Amino acid sequence: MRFKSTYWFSLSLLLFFIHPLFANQVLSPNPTVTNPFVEVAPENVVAKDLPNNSGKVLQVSWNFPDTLPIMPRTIKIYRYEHDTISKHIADVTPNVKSFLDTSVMNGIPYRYSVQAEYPTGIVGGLISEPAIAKAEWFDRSKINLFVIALILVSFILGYIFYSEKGQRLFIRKIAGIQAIEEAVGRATEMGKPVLFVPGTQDMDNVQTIAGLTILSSVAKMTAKYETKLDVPVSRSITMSTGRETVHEAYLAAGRPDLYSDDIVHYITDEQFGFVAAIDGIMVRDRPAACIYMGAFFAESLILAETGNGIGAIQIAGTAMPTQLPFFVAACDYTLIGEELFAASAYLSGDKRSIASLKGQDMGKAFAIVLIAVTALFSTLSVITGNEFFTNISTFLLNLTISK
Amino acid sequence: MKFDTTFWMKLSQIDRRWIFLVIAITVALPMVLGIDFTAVPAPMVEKVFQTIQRLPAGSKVLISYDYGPSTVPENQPMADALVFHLLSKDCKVYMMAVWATGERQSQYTIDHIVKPSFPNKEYGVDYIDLGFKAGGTGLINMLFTSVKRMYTTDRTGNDIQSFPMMSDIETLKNFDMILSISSGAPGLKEWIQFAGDRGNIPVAGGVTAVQATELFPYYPRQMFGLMAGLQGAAEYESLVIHMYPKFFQHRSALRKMAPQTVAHLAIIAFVIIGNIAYFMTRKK
Amino acid sequence: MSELSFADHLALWVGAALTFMIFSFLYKDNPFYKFAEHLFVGVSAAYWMVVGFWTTLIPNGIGKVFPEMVSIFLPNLSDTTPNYYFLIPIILGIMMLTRLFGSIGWISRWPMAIIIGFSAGTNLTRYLQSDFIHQVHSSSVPLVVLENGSFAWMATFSNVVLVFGVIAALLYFFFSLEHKGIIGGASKFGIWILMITFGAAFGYTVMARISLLLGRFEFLQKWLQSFLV
Amino acid sequence: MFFLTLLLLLLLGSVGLAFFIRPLRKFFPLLLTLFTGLLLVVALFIPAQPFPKLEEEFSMWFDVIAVFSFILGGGNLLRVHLMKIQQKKRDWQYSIVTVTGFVIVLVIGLFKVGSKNWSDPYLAQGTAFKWMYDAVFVPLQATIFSLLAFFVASAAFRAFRAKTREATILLVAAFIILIGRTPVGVWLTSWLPNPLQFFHIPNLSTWILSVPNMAGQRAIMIGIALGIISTSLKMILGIERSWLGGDES
Repeated sequence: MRFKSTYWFSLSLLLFFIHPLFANQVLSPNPTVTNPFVEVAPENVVAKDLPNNSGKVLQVSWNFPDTLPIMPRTIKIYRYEHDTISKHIADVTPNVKSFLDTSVMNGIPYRYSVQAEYPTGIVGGLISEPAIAKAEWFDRSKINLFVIALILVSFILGYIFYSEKGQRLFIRKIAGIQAIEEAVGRATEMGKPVLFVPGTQDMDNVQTIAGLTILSSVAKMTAKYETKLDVPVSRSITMSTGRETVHEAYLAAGRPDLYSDDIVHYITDEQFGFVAAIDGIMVRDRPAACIYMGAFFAESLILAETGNGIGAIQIAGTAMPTQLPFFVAACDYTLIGEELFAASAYLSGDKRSIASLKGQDMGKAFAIVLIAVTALFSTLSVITGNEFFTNISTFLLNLTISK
Repeated sequence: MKFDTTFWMKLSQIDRRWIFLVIAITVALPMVLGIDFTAVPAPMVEKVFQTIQRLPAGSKVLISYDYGPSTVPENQPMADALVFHLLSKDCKVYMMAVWATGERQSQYTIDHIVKPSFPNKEYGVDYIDLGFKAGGTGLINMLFTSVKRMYTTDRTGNDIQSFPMMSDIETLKNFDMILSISSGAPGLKEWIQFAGDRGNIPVAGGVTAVQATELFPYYPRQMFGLMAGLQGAAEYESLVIHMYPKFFQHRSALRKMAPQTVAHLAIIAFVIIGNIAYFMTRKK
Repeated sequence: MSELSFADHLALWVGAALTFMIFSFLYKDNPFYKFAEHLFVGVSAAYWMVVGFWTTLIPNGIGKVFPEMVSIFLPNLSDTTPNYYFLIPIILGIMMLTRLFGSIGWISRWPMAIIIGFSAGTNLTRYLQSDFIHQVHSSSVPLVVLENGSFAWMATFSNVVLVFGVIAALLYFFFSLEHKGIIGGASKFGIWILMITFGAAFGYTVMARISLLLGRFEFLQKWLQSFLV
Repeated sequence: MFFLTLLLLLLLGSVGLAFFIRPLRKFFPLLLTLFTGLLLVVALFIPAQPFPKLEEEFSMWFDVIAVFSFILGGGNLLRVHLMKIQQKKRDWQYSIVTVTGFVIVLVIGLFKVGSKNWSDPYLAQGTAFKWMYDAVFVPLQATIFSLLAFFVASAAFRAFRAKTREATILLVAAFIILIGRTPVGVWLTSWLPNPLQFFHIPNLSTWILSVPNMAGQRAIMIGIALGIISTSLKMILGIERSWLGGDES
């Protein structure tokens, strides 16, 4: 098992480092020619299709000196369709040396001519070779993204499939997650409700979905202990999904009789209206446990401070980096970023979900190796000034984002 | 000794409503009394000021209004102070907006700063408002190759060719400096990435406090200075006032500095008291 | 202040009253807060419904499929060609409403499935691009910085802290490794980095939050001036 | 047009089929999630139309569906409060406020009360809706937001205590930044000689924000990205399916 994953990890790294072999070659820029004559005409008119796009655009480029004895007023661009009709399509300033024609159709050959208009007259007019705009089916400029996606996905899926074969994976304990069960337990002892807020965002935010999967585990606990659960939400679709989730949890816990649609209730889409209402719920119903799991904005601290004021155990989890400090400061436990997504796997105990955490770890290892190797080579390049190291470090940096 | 411990114990668990009361008073009192504070400029703010101070007369500076009404308290004083400073230095000011809401804000600067303080400056010669164009980051990209293709008219619809100060502007590279006052994306960050870095044009600006941490990494190599939040604005105002006392009447961020600072100091005092109380009670 | 109309005056008074009602919550829960809270819930729920109706349903829903139907609201839309693909979200929206009728509520799973798929698909690629790749890229900095040929110790120190900080904090997030030995030490350093992050971000935001209160006090000042001066 | 008809047929046909075959009521939605999810992932790499537009179009679709579901949310809100009034539950009087506010705003907003033309913007000057927005909505929103000024103080008082080593680090970082934002921070260390300028509090606080803070933020963001990638994958593949709800319906 261990051997296999190392092997696999190295293979992925290798694949990643060689992937530019499959990428596009970088084109070298055209040399500029200066002309001694006074009225200089644009030269080397070239039309070409741009790669990695949906077509419908051609690039026309030409050579033209930057400084001239007499500056032309403007550069005129003409287009020939099917070699017959010529159409004046644009005027550009003389210091521009290329033009993107976005008014072309895919699959039709076009020729272009570029002329310089001087106060004394118009010169130029060479007609380019034909070019055809076409849409492509794979964006080769995104090949590095593609390879990284492939590697990360293979890590996660790989472990999920391993787990199907019955491998047990070690996962360390996370205090905040264990605290959830304790908090529900305490609420039960005190005979007080549990308040669960799945963030303030809609279902198009993955954090809301993660929050709801944690809700599913919490609802199973409250069903088992017969504790009152209250889930106010601020989006209608979240309400619908939340109801399905809680309903399923109560069924799974064998207590469908305790379920009611009123557990998950909509308040308002307005961020601060929602907060005002939850503050009201807190001071009036006095829940013993407040659990905030999902995407939060400025409301995080208002909620956490009010919860603190009523003496509730508070557990928060969010992947909003800006709000984490407030939860960390005001709550008893906080799931930081990635831990929010891990929590649902921990709590559900689902073998495949736990396995996916191991895949995420491989992803982090991949990031660490990448950062370390790149940092190492760019350090060597700085110290030695050696071109070899410089090339390697530029190469490594281009692997993640090519300019 | 026993008395001491119980006192500190009580203090460390003080009802937080006392804290609320202190905050309310510290904010309200300086406002009611009209106390004025000066602000000591941070290095990043000072850098903006000094760089502009060194610009020769006639330098061409682009200032982009990339914010809307919700962040006016933080952003507007920055824009106002910058325009005042630039015009005092006899620079040529080109206003524009990447945000649709920015147009109203540049109009505000013209009405409240430029017209009353610089009656001799002529529109189209010393300053111009190009207004908003859609496109966001794409707009910045386009301007990089050709300004006049995007801006054929100014904000009020006059032909761009009719303004003398536009005659030698072809691309963004013709500007000596780009300033962006922003509260989100696209804003200063995009100006750095798509204009400053590409064309080696000095870029700086001001952002809301919340956005500032995102921009620190660009300083000083890609961005020569930054005003962060209301405080940054106040610091810049104090620098401008120091050099040009007549700007005093236009200060708006500085007015808010007294209550802000006092409340801020109160919070610091709370943190210190909390820790003393914690250590006193822990010893027992 | 005499330019204010009656409606403006009323708005000022209502606004001031509501402001005091909310502030009263800081002392304790009370009928005034309850009133303001309940009013806000009702008003804001309706507000967002109205906004959704005029900004989404009319122009992007019905307006896309039957432009002439909404031409009295949006006159410049009348000559656009209909885009019948927007029938799909309208149908899906109606399917969503089957939840109101218990026995066929399962039909709402179709729109839900599309929403979940959309959310998963777009978030996967978006976070891969902007967070994973970009953050890895910008953390890969040289550990030594030379400026004009000489050793820049400050920038070097910063880069060392940055690279090791990112790596250590990432190690903290490992789920499958016990925090023991070298990993334990590194992840401890990682926690410290995270604590600095949280402390710094908290400290930095304090002032921005005070200015919010300042805004409210300025409003109350305006209200006072409207009848005192 | 052919493609649209096909899509509609598939959509409605699958629902129709599920009427008769119960297991399909879960199978089809899972298939639909798989299809939609994969489509949007693949779209990133395909430059040919309509793929690049897909994400934009889908988010417009999402908004349209969300507007329809407002009826569910608003309906639920009304139901809860009307029941409260009917059953004279605790604080039922305030529910009258909620219901009245909701109905009035909905009516003046949907009927554009106070505007001359149907084509005027819904928030046009002079409309009742605009007045409500300025007089009620904005003050309430801004005041609740401003409560943060108080809460930030009380949270700082409680949380920034040197109880453990981690808490001490949090405290020290926060304290330097806090002080660095005030004139106190400037004069406190302004006597430092040039070689020690790094420890001048404004410089130190900028350094903390741009180096260790940045390192922490980056690690958090990388972790979050992995968490989101993995969760999204589990949703697409149907491993995570609690949103589908119970079996019996």
